[in-house]
Formats: sequence, C-alpha cells, structure tokens
Amino acid sequence: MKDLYLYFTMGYPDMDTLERFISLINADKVNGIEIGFPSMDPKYDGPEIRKSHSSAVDPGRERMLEFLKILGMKNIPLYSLQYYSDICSDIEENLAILRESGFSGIIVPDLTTDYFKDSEKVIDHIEESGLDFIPFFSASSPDRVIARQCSLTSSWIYYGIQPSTGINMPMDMAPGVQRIRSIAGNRKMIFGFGIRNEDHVREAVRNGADGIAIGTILLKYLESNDKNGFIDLVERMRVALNDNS
Amino acid sequence: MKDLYLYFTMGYPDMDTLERFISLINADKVNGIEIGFPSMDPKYDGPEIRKSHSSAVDPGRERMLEFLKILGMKNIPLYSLQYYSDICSDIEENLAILRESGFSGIIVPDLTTDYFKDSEKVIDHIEESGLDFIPFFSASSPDRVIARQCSLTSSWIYYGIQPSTGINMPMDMAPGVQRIRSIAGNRKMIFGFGIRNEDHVREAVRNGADGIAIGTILLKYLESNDKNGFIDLVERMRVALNDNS
Amino acid sequence: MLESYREEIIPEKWYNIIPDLPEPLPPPLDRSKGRSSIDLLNDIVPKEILKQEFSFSRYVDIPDEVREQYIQIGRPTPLVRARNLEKRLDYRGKIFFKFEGATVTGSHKINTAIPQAYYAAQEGSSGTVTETGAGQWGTATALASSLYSLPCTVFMVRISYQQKPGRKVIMNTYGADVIPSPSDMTGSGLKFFKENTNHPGSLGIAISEAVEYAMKKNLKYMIGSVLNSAITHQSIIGLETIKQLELEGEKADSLIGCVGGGSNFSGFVFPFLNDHEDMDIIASTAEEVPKFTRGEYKYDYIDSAGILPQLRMFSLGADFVPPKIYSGGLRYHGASPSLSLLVRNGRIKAEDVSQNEVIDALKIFAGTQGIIAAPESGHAIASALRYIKANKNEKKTVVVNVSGHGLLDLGIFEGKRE
Amino acid sequence: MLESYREEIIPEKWYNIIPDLPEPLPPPLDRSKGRSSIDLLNDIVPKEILKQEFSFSRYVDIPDEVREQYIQIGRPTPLVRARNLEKRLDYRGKIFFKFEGATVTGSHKINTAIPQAYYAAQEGSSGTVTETGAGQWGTATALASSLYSLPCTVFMVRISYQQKPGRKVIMNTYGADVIPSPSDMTGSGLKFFKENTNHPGSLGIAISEAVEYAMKKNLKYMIGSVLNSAITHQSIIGLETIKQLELEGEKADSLIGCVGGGSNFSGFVFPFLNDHEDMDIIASTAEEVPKFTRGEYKYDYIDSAGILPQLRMFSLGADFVPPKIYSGGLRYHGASPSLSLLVRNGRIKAEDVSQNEVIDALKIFAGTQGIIAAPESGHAIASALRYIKANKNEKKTVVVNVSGHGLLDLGIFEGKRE
Ligand SMILES: Cc1ncc(COP(=O)(O)O)c(C=O)c1O
Ligand SMILES: Cc1ncc(COP(=O)(O)O)c(C=O)c1O
Repeated sequence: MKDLYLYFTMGYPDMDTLERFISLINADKVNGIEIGFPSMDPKYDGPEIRKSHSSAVDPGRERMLEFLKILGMKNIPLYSLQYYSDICSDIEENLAILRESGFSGIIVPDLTTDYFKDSEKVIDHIEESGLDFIPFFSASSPDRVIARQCSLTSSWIYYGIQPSTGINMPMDMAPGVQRIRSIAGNRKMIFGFGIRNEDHVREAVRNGADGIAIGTILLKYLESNDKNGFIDLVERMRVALNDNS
Repeated sequence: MKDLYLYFTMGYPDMDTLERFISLINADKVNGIEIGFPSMDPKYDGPEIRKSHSSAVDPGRERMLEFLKILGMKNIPLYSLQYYSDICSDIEENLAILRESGFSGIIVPDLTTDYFKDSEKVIDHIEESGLDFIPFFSASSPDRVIARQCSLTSSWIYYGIQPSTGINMPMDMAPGVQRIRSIAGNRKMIFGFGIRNEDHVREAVRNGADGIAIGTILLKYLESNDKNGFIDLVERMRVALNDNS
Repeated sequence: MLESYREEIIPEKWYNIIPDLPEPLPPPLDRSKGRSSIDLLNDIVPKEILKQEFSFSRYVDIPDEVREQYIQIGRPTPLVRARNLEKRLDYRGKIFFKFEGATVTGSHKINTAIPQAYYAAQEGSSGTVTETGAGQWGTATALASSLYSLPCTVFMVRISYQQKPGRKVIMNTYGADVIPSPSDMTGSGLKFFKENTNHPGSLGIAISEAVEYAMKKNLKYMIGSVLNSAITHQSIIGLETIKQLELEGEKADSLIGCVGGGSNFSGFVFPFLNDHEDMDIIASTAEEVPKFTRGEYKYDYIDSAGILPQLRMFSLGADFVPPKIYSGGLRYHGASPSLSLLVRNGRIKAEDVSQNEVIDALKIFAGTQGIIAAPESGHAIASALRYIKANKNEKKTVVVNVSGHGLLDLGIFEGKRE
Repeated sequence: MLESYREEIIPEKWYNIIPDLPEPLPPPLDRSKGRSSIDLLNDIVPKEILKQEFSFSRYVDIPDEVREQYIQIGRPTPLVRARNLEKRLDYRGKIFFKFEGATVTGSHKINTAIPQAYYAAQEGSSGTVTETGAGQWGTATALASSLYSLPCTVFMVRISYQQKPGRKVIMNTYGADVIPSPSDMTGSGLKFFKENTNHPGSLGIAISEAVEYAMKKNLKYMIGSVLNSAITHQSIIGLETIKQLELEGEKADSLIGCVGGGSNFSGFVFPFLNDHEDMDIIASTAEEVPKFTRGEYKYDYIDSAGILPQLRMFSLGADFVPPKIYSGGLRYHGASPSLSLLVRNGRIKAEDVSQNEVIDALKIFAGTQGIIAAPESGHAIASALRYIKANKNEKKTVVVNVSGHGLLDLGIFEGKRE
C-alpha cells in the first residue's frame, strides 16, 4: 500500500472551511497531513500555493492551537511545512507547539538551500526535540547532501518532483530517484510537487514512490467549497496509487 | 682518373683567339672539348655564356669547317652543344657536318624540356646517324625521363649541377646525383654548370662525378688573351680532379 | 581511426555538476503573480531541454545526431601546448589552451546551440529566436537553426550591432534575421527604445525581447548561457580537455577561463571538479562588469523585464546597463547559479581584469600563438598571465580556455579604446 | 598520444614532385643583361630555401623546430566529411574537405611562411619583406616573422588594402609594417603610383616592390607561391590528407582546389599523383583571371618589373592587371611551372568559375558546414559543386581543399558585387 499525503495551508481559504475539509479526511485513505504555515515569502512554492499563503486568514494564536488540537485527534500523522526564514527566530516555541499538538515531523524547504551552513545544527536540534526532521530532496540535491541528511535523520523522505509546487515541467524522473535511492537505501520516499492527476500518480509510483503528496490541486475544492469533488479526488488518487502497488 | 671537359663558344671572342687557345690544350690533361654553336636564344645559359653567344663572330661556313677540321685533329673527343630550336630545321646537314668533322656526340640542352614530345624520335635519329646523343640531366630530371633516355643511349651523361651555366646557387648535390645513379647505374657522369674553382671540383668529385666540364670561367682568359692564366687554370683543375681520385 | 580519434575525444554524455555540488542549488524562483514564470518556459523552450534543465541527471546522453554535428562543426577543438607563449614568458611550467575558437562559428556557443536546435526541430517547432551580445551566440544559433532548417531571429544588443557589422553579415549568410535591441518589436524593447532610439542595449534587455517575441510568435527561445541546460552542454569542453590531457599524460594544476553568463567557464571547469580537489581555479571577469567582486549573491531576474524566473546568483542587478566594452559577451549582470554557488563557497576564485590589461594580453597571445582571440577570452588570457607571473617559480600546468576567436572584433587591436 | 596523434598525421618530410613529373621541368630563365636574375636570389632568399629550390630532392626533411611550429599554428588541419553538404546536395558519394582555414592565420600560407622565416632567422637575417594580395600571405609572413623576432614589411596590393582593413590590423598586431602597393617606396612601385596614386595594384607589381625593397634594405624576401620551394612546403596539405584518408579507410576519386600562384593546389594534389593514376583532378581559377584557359604556356616573368627570373608557365602576361574581384589571392597572372606543366600535359583539368557562381557556392557551404570560406576557396567549392552535379549518379569520393577562411572577406556575402 502506497501512502497518500495531503497538504493544506493554515487559514486558507479560512479556518472554518479548512476545518470542514479536514473533517472529511478518512484515516483509511490518507496517511499523512501536511500543514503549511503561511510565510511572508513562500519562495519555493508555485503561484497557486503562494496565493494561498498570502490570502490565508490569520487565525490568531488561540484559534490556531484549537485547530491543531482537532488535527491531532484525527489519528493521521501530521507534518508541518515551514520556511526556516519564518521560524528561525522562534524555533523553540515553534517546535514545542508542534510537538504538543501531536505533529510527527517538520519539513523545512529552504533550510539546505538558503541556510546550508546552519542546516546540520538545525536538523540535530529538531531531531533532539522529539520531532522528525523530514529530509526534503529533489533531483538537484547533491549526493553529499543526501548522504549527510540521511545519516542525521531516520524518517521518510520528501521528494520534490518539480522545481516548485504546482507546476509541471517535462521531467525525467528516473535518474534523480535512482540516485537518491542508491544513497538513501530503503527509506520511504513520498513524492510531491506538481502531482495533478492520476497519470502523475502512476508515473510517480512507476518511478519508485512509496507515496505521494498533493496540495495545489486541493485548493480549488476548498475555494469553491466543493466537498464531494474533494472526496472524489482523494478517492481517485487512492485508486491510482493502489493501481500500481 | 677523372675527366676534364672544356667548353668554348664557336667564334668567341673571335675565331683566331679561339683557335690559339684550343691549340694550347693538351690531350693528356683534357678529355673532351665541347663546342657551343651560337644560338639566337641560348636560354639555359647564364649571362656570361649568353654574352659569348651574342658577341661571337660568325666565321661563315668555310671558316667554320676549317676550324672543325683543326679541332678534329687534336685527338680529343669532341661534342657539340646546340639548341634544338636552332638545329631542328636543318638537322640532317648539321649531323653530317659534325660526323665528318670527327665529333663524337651532341648535347641538346633544350630538347627534353622544350620538345619533350619529339625527344625520343630525335634521340633515335641522332644515335642512328652515328653520333652519340649525350643525355643532359639535372637534379630536376624526372625518374622516368632519366630511365628512358638511358635506355635509348649508351654514352656518358652530362649532369648540370646548377639551373644554368655560370651561376652558383646553394645546392645539395647528393640527392640528385644519387637518384640519377640509382637509375643510370655506372654510366660515366660529367658534371658541369657553375664550376668555378677547385672547391667546386672537389665537391663534384666527392658527390660522384666521373669528371667535370668548365666553360664560363674560361671566358675571361680568352677575352683577355691570357694564355698562361688559361694553362694554369686547366692545370689547377686537373690537380683538383686528381686530388680526389 | 580518424573518426575514431574524434570519437575517442568527444564524450558520449554531457556532464551536469548539480548532483556533485557541495551544497544544494537554490531552485529558480517564481515571483510572478499570474502564470508561473517557470511554467512559461513550457511554451518557448523545447521539452527535451526542459527535461535536462529540471532532471539534473549527472550524465545526459548526447544524441548520435548531435555528436555527428559536433564533428561537422569542428569538434573536438584542439588542446594546444602554448610553447611559444611559454618561451616568451620564460615560464618553466606548462601552459595549455583549449581553443573553442576553432569551431566553425568561432566560439563555444555552438556546443549548446546545436542540441537546442536539434530538439526544437525534433519537436516540430516553427522557428527559433534568441538574443546576442558579442554576436557569437547569435552566430551559433543562426547556424544551428540553418542546419535544421529552422527560421531564426536574433535580437542583437545595439552597441554590438554597430561595432560588429561582420557578425550580422554572417548571421544573415546563415539565413537569420538580425534586429538591433532595444527595438520597437516588443514591449520590453520599446520601453528603452522610446527613451533613446540609439540605446546601446544590454543582454538583459535583449533576452526580454527574445523571450517576449518567442511567446508572441510561438517560436523556440534558444538559451545562450546562465541556465543549467546550456552549461551542461558546454561540459563537452571540459570533458574533451580531460581526455586530451590524459592522452598527453598531463595533469592540470590550474584552470582559468572568462565569465559572461558562465557557460564556457563552467563547461570547461566543472568536469574537473570532482577529481581535482587541489586545483587553482580562476574565473576572470570584466572590471567594468564586476559581478563577483561587487555584485550581490541573491535572487535576481535573468532578464531585465523580469519575464523569466529569478535565479540565485551573483548579480549587479537585472537592470544594470554595463559600459560599452569590447567584450560584449561579458556584459551580463549575473552568472549562472551553480558557478555563483562555487564562487561564493570559495572553491572558485574570481578576479576582474581591465580592458587595457586585456588588450595587452591579446597582443602577447597573438604574437606568440598567432591566435587573434576574442576580447572575452582575452580576460582568461590576461588572468593566466597574472597567474603565471605570480607563480613564476612553480612548475604548474596551467590550462586556459580560449572561448572564441576575435577575427570579427578587431577594433580592440586598433587602439580605439571604448 | 595526443601529440603522437598529431605527429602521426604531420609528415616528417615535405614532398617535391619534380623528380616524379612525366616531363622535365623547364628551368628558370635568366634574361637579364647584367647580373643573373637567378643569382640575385642569393642576396634576398635564405640559403636553405635556395637549396630546396634548386636541389629538387623528392623528400626534404622538415626541421623539428618547424614541425613543432606546425603544431603550434594548428596543424594537422582537419579533414572533414562534409555530411551536411552531402545531404543538402542529395549526393550518394562522399565529400571530404581539407580545411586549411583552421590554421591560426586562416590559410595554408603559414605552411611555407614558417620554414622561410625559420631559415632566415637561422641565417641571421635582419628582417623579412614580402607582398600580399588577399592579405593571407602577408598575415602568414607577419606571424612567422614574429615567431622568430624578425621585423617584417608587407607590400599589400592597394585594392585589398582598401577592401580588407582587418588584414592590416592583424598584420600590425603581429608586428609587421603594411604598405599599400604600388607605393612610392620603390622604383617598380613609383612607376604605377605616379600614373595613379589610387592604382589598384596587382600581385605582380607588389612582388617587384618587395624584391626591390629586399635588395635595397638587405632583407629576406619571403616567397608566397609559384616557386617550387613554397610548393614543396605546401605538400604538407596533401601528405596529411593522404594519411587522414588512410586512417579513415577512404580513397579519393577526385581532388579539387583553387589556383592563384598554385601553391595550395599543388601542395594538396601533388603528393597524390604518383599512386593515383585515374583520379579526376580539377584546378579551379577565376573567370576574370583565366590563366589556364586563356593564358599562354610560355616563359614569362614572375613579377611585373621583370626583376626575378622568367618561368615557363601558363601566363596572362606579367603586366596583366586583373579585375578587382574578391578573390584577391587569385589575381596573379601565372601559375607555378610544375602545375602549369601538368595542366598542359592534361593530367590536371582546369576550369574557370565566375564570381557569382562562387558567391552561391560560398553560401551553400556556409549554410551546411558553417564555414565562411575564403573567396579563393569558394572557387574550389564551386567547382566541386559542378563536379558533383555532373557525377550525380556515381558514388565518387571527392576531396576539396578549402585553402582558407573568409572571416575577413565578408564583403562578398553582402551582395556588394565588385
Ligand atoms: C567568445 C565568448 N567568450 C565568452 C563569452 C561569455 O559567455 P559565457 O560566460 O556564457 O561563456 C561569450 C558570450 O558571448 C563569448 O562570445
Ligand atoms: C585563401 C587562399 N587561397 C588560395 C590562394 C591562392 O594562392 P595559391 O594558388 O598559391 O595557393 C590564396 C592566395 O593568397 C589564398 O589566400
């Protein structure tokens, strides 16, 4: 069985809608939920998710903690997606909140690119705090960075197929995946960025994905409050994933 | 013993002087005399011999025959040097005169260069008339021309060291001579053109000359009527020749 | 065996350094509000090029057809021991130069023009468009397009258009249309053209025009430098050099090249990096365009108009209009991200050279090796002369990439200073 | 192994055809009244060159130092299978071209300039002087002189001086002085200069000036073509080609080249002649300088003033002033004696090509092989195109000598007809 991870931006389109959609998620079908915390500059995201960051409604601290509590009760592993530029000043508190809300791990897309010198220290710190640091790799990750991060962590690996979320560039997936596999061994790899339909899912699986993460394609359902469409999409993705497993 | 050949232009500086100098020649020291018959265009000769052609006094037929008769009595082999352009119209009579005057052979410097197509016919004709056709070769003679002329003739070979008479260009004598030797075998080779002093003689002999021919350097003795100088020169050339043999 | 000699030197795969970098490469950045500026490339760049751009395979197969064209256009280019120059400098080490000016179009630019045109043709494109500074890239694009019967349009930085009429003649001879930039044919051009109809232009502006024109006319945009796919194609320079040095039984101690967008330098140097930890590597830039020494390492636009994505690189600002120096190919505000990363990280040393120093270096090189090198390449040569002077007593093996010939840039030899 | 590859292709000896000619070569003729015009060469030509000129060895050792310089200046030059051209012409045979434009000075001329300058330097000369038509020979002389630190003066046919300012810049860059000819610096020049200070000049006049200047200033006169020593040096073209074809497992059926004084053509073709009895060999000349088709086979002067000896050759008359065509290097009234002999004897076929046909051929070649060939070489290419058309259905292996590049002769591509 392959994994299905869903991505949401905190506060988008608003807290109530978001909560309603989260409540539709069935732990039988979905293996993980990623919550993106709105960033002033979500630079490695595509236009659609970027828009979700800038349009997200700020819930305030109270409301946010409440939301996280609800999330924590769903019995689905939770992962935060946060830019290091946003959390670096406040990392202790951030980690505490995540841990207390039952998060399993944290994805930091800009850590190794923009803060390479600090990255090992930060990874150690996160791991020591009791959260998993989820390595984020892409076809452009250098061998030595992959090897190093694998040695510092033990969780699954987030593999970004596309250069940013929500876009779809022609891609030869095999070489990048094979290279990471040859270094990371059998660690679980979840593929994300740019998965928009069942063909993309099947291609990811064919290329060795242990699961997929989707985000951009969910946005329109939340925006139009189309719950059936959302449920249907999750179902179709699930089927496409199983199709190959 | 190497051979020494002397060259004179008929009628230069005048018949009397020429005759007087010829009479100084000793058959012990000189192995052949070449007589150049003045040409309207002695093109393969250098400026000095060319001047001798243009300044030569025309003796008239009678006087010429008389001179040739005297020559014939010297008991030294005689060779004519004639441009084919001058004799082609009258070749029968020319050959008859030479034969009757006791000439041994004939050198035709322009035959193979300017009348290549006719050359074999002409050579045959000369040989059949009872005179030797003396092949004239130089470093520029092609292999096949050398081979062909050698097969049509049996006399010695005239080897022109320099591109024309009376000049002295830097020269690497060995390769040309060796090439001709490799085709002509042991045929006697007399080297001429540009021999002006004993060093030249020794160089020729060192390079395999069986003898040498001199002409341009004789001119000044005839012009100044310097008989002792002439005798002395011939003597010195003889010594230089023997020096190496 | 001749062919097999060539085939022995010409590699079968291009090399892409990204998987071997010491740090991850910051990805291109999409700052656009509407349509993704990365996604936009789908319309104007051949699919196969985008695949290469975004797949980051360490080795990329060179199609047989492209290898064949590499031979046709003069590859492998010679690696020559510059014995005359060594003598003149009284240098007891060794100086080699790789001469990309030996290609038929006169520079390394053809190395990437050919695969780009090849893929464009394979994918049924109706034509190509690009910008050119020095004229070398336009020339390469024009020929490559001609080889695949693709109509070609070139936006040429106006100052070069005026200084190098010969380049235009050659591009026309290859069948291309050449338009001085900024022009009134695109929005990005018109903006500057209206200000000053004799605006000298810049590569940044010309890129904007070419990209806009590609979108408008549904043409393929040819990538001259900066982007990783172009740099990957240029790896043929370094791969050949490694093989050639190996065949000569030599080992490089120092590599020196010039940097405009970074393609010839990176293509030359990158294949060496893995196995040669202790080499001196020097990137030579123009004092008038001091991207590494005075630029900032930041995300900045590829083009002046900001149509294309941003890249993390050393940059003087996408709106920087460089002075009119002879080295037209160095008049670019940035340098490719991978190279920028390695300069920032200290693996590659960067230095600026003035035009006067370049002129002197070009003259010494001409008088000894007989080669009229391109002004751009003159920076590499000048840096090599500096390096040799500074290491006079060490017997180093210095390898310089001479990216092009300067037979169409003779102004620099006439004592006319810009 | 790289060096050894080069050394495998570059011969150890030059080849001199004279001993292998079917007929004896008529010697140079000395029509001078005073001092022998042959003997005069002793003053102005290096001894070693005269030795080669008059010794007629079939093989002449190339000094090690000269072989080394041959590598420095870009030898061996490439032999390329012109696959793009074959495709364009839909030809089922094979077309190869030997590209002498790949030398650093851009033509075959450097092949003889180097040994001449080398011997001049060895013999302690104080400088060199020569003439140039297209500018290619002057460029080669300038560089070769620079390599041996010899001051160099070049008399450049005025029409070329005006049409090709770039050539002057390059010669100056190599350190040579360039004087438009006819000039007022010599008696032979002054004669024409007084008539018309803008006299277009001719190679014949420029040769006279250079020879006169050499005598006056005690310099070595560099022989650009026509004389046998220069042709012997050029045999490196054909010797390399033979080796390269052999390594490719190919056999030439046809050889095609262009003829000015005859040096590139003879150097290319002669080494083949002995072993290839049934090859088609075509010498291509300019319709405007139809030496073989309209000239006379006779003794004529090398130079206009008649300072040098006469040679037996096809000639349009030593005082012939050719029309101002782009192919400056073909504007010579005669052709070397050995070549003339072989044309007269029928072994080599000669044909004239018009400037318009050349322009078309150059464009086809540029568009397919990417090479901007010299206008002179355009004649060879045009003749090759004719030949291929005429032999469309035979699968011949045609080898064309492309004697130079035309990057400094772009006027011909601009549609400006002379
Ligand atoms: C001859 C030459 N060298 C170097 C460059 C600089 O470009 P890059 O840094 O991409 O090699 C150019 C660009 O036009 C060029 O023409
Ligand atoms: C490029 C080129 N080809 C051909 C020629 C003709 O000379 P030759 O017949 O001696 O090779 C010249 C002479 O300048 C030349 O520059």
